[in-house]
Amino acid sequence: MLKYIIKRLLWIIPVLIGVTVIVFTILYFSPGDPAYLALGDNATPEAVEAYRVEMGINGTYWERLGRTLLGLLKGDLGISYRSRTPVLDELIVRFKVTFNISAWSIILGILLGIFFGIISALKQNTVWDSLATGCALFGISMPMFWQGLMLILIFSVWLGWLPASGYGDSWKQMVMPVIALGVNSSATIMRTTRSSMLEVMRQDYIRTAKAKGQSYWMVVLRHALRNAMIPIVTVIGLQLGVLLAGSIVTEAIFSVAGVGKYLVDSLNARDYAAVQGCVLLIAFVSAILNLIVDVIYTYIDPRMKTMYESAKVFHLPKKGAKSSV
Amino acid sequence: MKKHSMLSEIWRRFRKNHHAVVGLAVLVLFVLIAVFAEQLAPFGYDDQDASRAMIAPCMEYPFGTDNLGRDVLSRLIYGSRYSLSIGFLAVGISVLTGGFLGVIAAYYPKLDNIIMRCMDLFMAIPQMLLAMCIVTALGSSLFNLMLAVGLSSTPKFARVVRASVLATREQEFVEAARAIGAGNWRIILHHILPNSISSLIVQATLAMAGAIISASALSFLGFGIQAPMPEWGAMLSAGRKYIRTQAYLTVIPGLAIMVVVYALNVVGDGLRDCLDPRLKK
Amino acid sequence: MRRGGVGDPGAGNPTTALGIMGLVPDPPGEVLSGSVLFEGQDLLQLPEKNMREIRGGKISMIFQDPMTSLNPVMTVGEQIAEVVLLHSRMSKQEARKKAMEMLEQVGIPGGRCDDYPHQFSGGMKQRVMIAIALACSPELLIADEPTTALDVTIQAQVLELMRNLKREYGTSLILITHDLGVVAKICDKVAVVYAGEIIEYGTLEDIYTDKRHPYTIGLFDSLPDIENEAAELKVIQGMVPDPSNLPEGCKFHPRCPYAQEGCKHGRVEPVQISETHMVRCGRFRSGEV
Amino acid sequence: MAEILRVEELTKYFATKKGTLHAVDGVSFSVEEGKTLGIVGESGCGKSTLGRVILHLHQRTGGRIVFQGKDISDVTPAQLKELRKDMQIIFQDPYASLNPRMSIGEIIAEPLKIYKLYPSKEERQKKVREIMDVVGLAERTYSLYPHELDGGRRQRVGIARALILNPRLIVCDEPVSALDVSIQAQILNLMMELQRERNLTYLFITHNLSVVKHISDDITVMYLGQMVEKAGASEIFAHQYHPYTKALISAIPQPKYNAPDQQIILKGEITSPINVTKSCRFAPRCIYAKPECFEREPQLEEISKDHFVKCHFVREINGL
Repeated sequence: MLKYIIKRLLWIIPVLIGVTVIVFTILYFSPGDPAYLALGDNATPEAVEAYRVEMGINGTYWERLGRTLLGLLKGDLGISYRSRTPVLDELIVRFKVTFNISAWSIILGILLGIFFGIISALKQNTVWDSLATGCALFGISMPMFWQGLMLILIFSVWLGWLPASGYGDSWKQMVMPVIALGVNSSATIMRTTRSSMLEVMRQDYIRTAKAKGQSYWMVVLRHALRNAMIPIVTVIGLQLGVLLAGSIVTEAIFSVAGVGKYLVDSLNARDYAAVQGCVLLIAFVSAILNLIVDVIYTYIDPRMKTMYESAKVFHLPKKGAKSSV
Repeated sequence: MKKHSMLSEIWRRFRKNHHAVVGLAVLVLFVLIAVFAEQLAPFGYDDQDASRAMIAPCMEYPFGTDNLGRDVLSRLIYGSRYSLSIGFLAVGISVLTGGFLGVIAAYYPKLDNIIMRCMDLFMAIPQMLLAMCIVTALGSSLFNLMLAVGLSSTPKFARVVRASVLATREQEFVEAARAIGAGNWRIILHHILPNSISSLIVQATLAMAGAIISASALSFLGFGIQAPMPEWGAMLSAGRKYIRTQAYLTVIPGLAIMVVVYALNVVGDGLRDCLDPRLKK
Repeated sequence: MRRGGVGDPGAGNPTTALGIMGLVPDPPGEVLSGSVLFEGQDLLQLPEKNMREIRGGKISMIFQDPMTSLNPVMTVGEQIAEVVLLHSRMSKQEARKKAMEMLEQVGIPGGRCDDYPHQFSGGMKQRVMIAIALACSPELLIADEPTTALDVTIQAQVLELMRNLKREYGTSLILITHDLGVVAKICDKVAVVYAGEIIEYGTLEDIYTDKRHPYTIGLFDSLPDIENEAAELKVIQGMVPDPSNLPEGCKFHPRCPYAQEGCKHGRVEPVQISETHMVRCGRFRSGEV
Repeated sequence: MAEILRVEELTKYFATKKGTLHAVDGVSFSVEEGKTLGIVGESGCGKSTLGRVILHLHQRTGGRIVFQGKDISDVTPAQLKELRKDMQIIFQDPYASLNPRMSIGEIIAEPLKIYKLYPSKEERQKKVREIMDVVGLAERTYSLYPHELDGGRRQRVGIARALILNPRLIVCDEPVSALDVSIQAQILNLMMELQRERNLTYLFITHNLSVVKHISDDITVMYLGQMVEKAGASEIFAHQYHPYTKALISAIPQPKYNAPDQQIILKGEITSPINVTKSCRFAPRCIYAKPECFEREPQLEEISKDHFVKCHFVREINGL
């Protein structure tokens, strides 16, 4: 198992290099010259060149790519063109904010999603089920940014209960961003929980458990839920990535100084070192989270453990690699 | 006649799901609105008139007017063209690129590893981020927005198609086809695709909902379609400044997005239920 | 007492077993009428709570597909111990010890107690199911096609095991199967079921040497015989009827070579042709045969 | 009578995570035209793989396949396509082996389309209807879809698809094991009738010994990828020499009252032939096993006329 985790951790390195190359290439061919953007259109060629050297954006595509990758290996994400400070320092401050909000959101999402998912599955085809599935459908159909604005409209503009923006002064500022992010995830998690529970409750081993004389709720909790968790955990893992991306929008709406907002501002200012840093950070965090999810998997599903221990690291375990025999 | 009976069977099952039928009707309605926008809209989408700025919804302007005096209803009607075409074409792009890569990966083991590892790399970047970077690189325009949203979900489709083709390929009827001498392309076109297409259709419908949301989110953040184009996300973004006084400017475009996305989701769910081979008896 | 229920799949016998256990999925199914008497008690009238005490304790079940009947995320030890804990006052340690004992009983080393179902082969899984079923020394064991999914040599092992344990534990057995060979090996009495009805019932000897119902006769004749050579197998014409659309009158008349006008209408009552042998066929009522 | 198929030392290995799986390991036999060879064994013995290797649905690892006097071990794709006209297969699962998106008519007509045999649609349809009549499928099923038929009818469709090209050899991979008892007999009768009328050769793969006895002329018993015994059908049921065959035949529950109970209960489980060593593969489960059995692999030996057994101690065990 430890071997598997180490392999997976090592696999993150090529992923990050690959992500860097992709993002670097996309940004390299973007219109707009950061030097002129920073110094104004009238800057002298000498000043521009000096700026470029300072920021490390002089030279050909390959030179710059090489420099970026070397920096990455040393843990250096470059210097922000705007603030002229190391990107990493900027990111660390902001990541704490984003992490905080995302963590609360996913907790909210998991609690709501699993609870209502189970209720809905066990009370299939009742009013409760229709109500819960209906709400979940609305949840996944609402654009996150609109949902955020509606929260502002209701809770700050009309009711005046919560502040519409900012972060860090009061817990009240966290409520709406967390709800905006969390409700969306909970809808997805709820739908997965429901279908997974329904599927599991049909299985033969549930019948076996009932035939043992086990009570209904014990059958649900001991036998059904743990099996149903397998796809739910997958979805939660995917939701973590969605959440990080969703923070871009929520942070923009609620003016939270997190990674998402930093990214949007950097993109608008053509501050590519900062953009690259953000993308890398998010990719890195997603990779770590995915690894954690996969490890949790083995605790839920013993079959996975056997598979991980024998499987090659590049095999995606969730897809259930089918042998050709 | 034979294909017909298959479709009618699917339709018969689909029809039983009232939600899905309503969703389909809503979608058809929006498509009609988009097609006949010129005939339906009472005003042009960029008819500015300072004298009638910021009128709250009333008889003459059912959805009110914005800060430049443009009729919100008319803008919504024209805006449906953007949302629907982005949804449709972006998913078209991802289905074609992802589908092609997925089939190739599933059928040619040598390329499988390379293709899927590349897809993994792209999957490591959240879709929204990737789309933002692509739009930045290409510059914001309707087509680039579609391209960005479409390409950013290519890896997802490549995976779906590959998995579905691999699963279908293991089935005995494919072996049966090989035993009667069918070639690779005949097997792909006649046996594998028709049997994996249903999951692809479902995925595509749901992805369309996702694409519309992503595109409007990009516009909302200023990476998508720019003023004065009446894209719903952009309208929302513009109306946001007035949320304290003219809330309808944010509520209404958001509602429009939600209704379309809801309809797509319901139809997608309905399709999945009626195309699910496990339900076939 | 051992009873075998024989019939084509879809003939209704597994549902009967689930009905006894009160495990008929509801919806779509519901037991409409009738009674199940077990030790003088009508199980269908029993409240769910008491029924739970009987399930797994006094009556237990073995299912057809050992691959899917065990919970994949629990160790087999836990799964055996669960039923023990439910129906006795044992502590967790004692239950675990009992689980290991039961594994040894069915021929699996007790040390494999902490393994998960996917680490066992099909035959071994069915042994684990038997261990679960017998852990509380039930009075009645219902086995639904317990060996159908197994290979012949493994089937022989499992049947042998069931026969020995049954003797040891003094358990009655209801065996549901389509395999007339398995019935002959293990049962004392046989009920042949067609389209939800028992159409012939008697001792093993009655059914195997003196079969009377045309369906029973057809069933035996359609089997390829290992000892005698026959150019062509006899067949029962037609198909197994759709349970939601059963024919009127005798359920078998559309496929019966002896069907007459009278078979097409009305209910066919069972006829006792000897002390132990019952047949549900119109020809016996009219005294034709 | 002419020999139609000969297989020499055929092997098929699969690479798996745990090691090399010897699915088929050195199998040799020959079949005469118009006869049926039954291949019997339990799950994992390689019997299905053997059939598929002969049809080139799996690439063989080693050995030779001779069909109608020609070595077909290595063929070009074009030759293979021609070959498949003469060699067909009927599958076990009539639910999985028919494309659910094609109508019965289309499924049966597909081989004709692939070989462009009847270019006009009318002729093709006529041919399909003819063959449907032969296998006892009603006219009205032509435009139905597989899920609208029951198991027995679907298997008839599978047979029709295999027959339409007029093959000489048909590999029947457990064609009746997924069917109800009363339907089984109908399909077996049909297959035997077709064999008589068209002088077909069957390779009948099954785990069901009573079925195989009924239909076969010769029987081969396989265990973990190897042949352990081979003889005429009635001969093998009268005298089994290999301990595995003995156990296998004795394990069939007889549907008879007071059938003599002389079952041999084997110990242990069926394993899979991964990373095999030079030994008798049956030794771990064999009641007669001696140290030598674990050290040396026995050879197939002719014990009496046309009766082959792969066992070191066959004479001692059987008192020959």
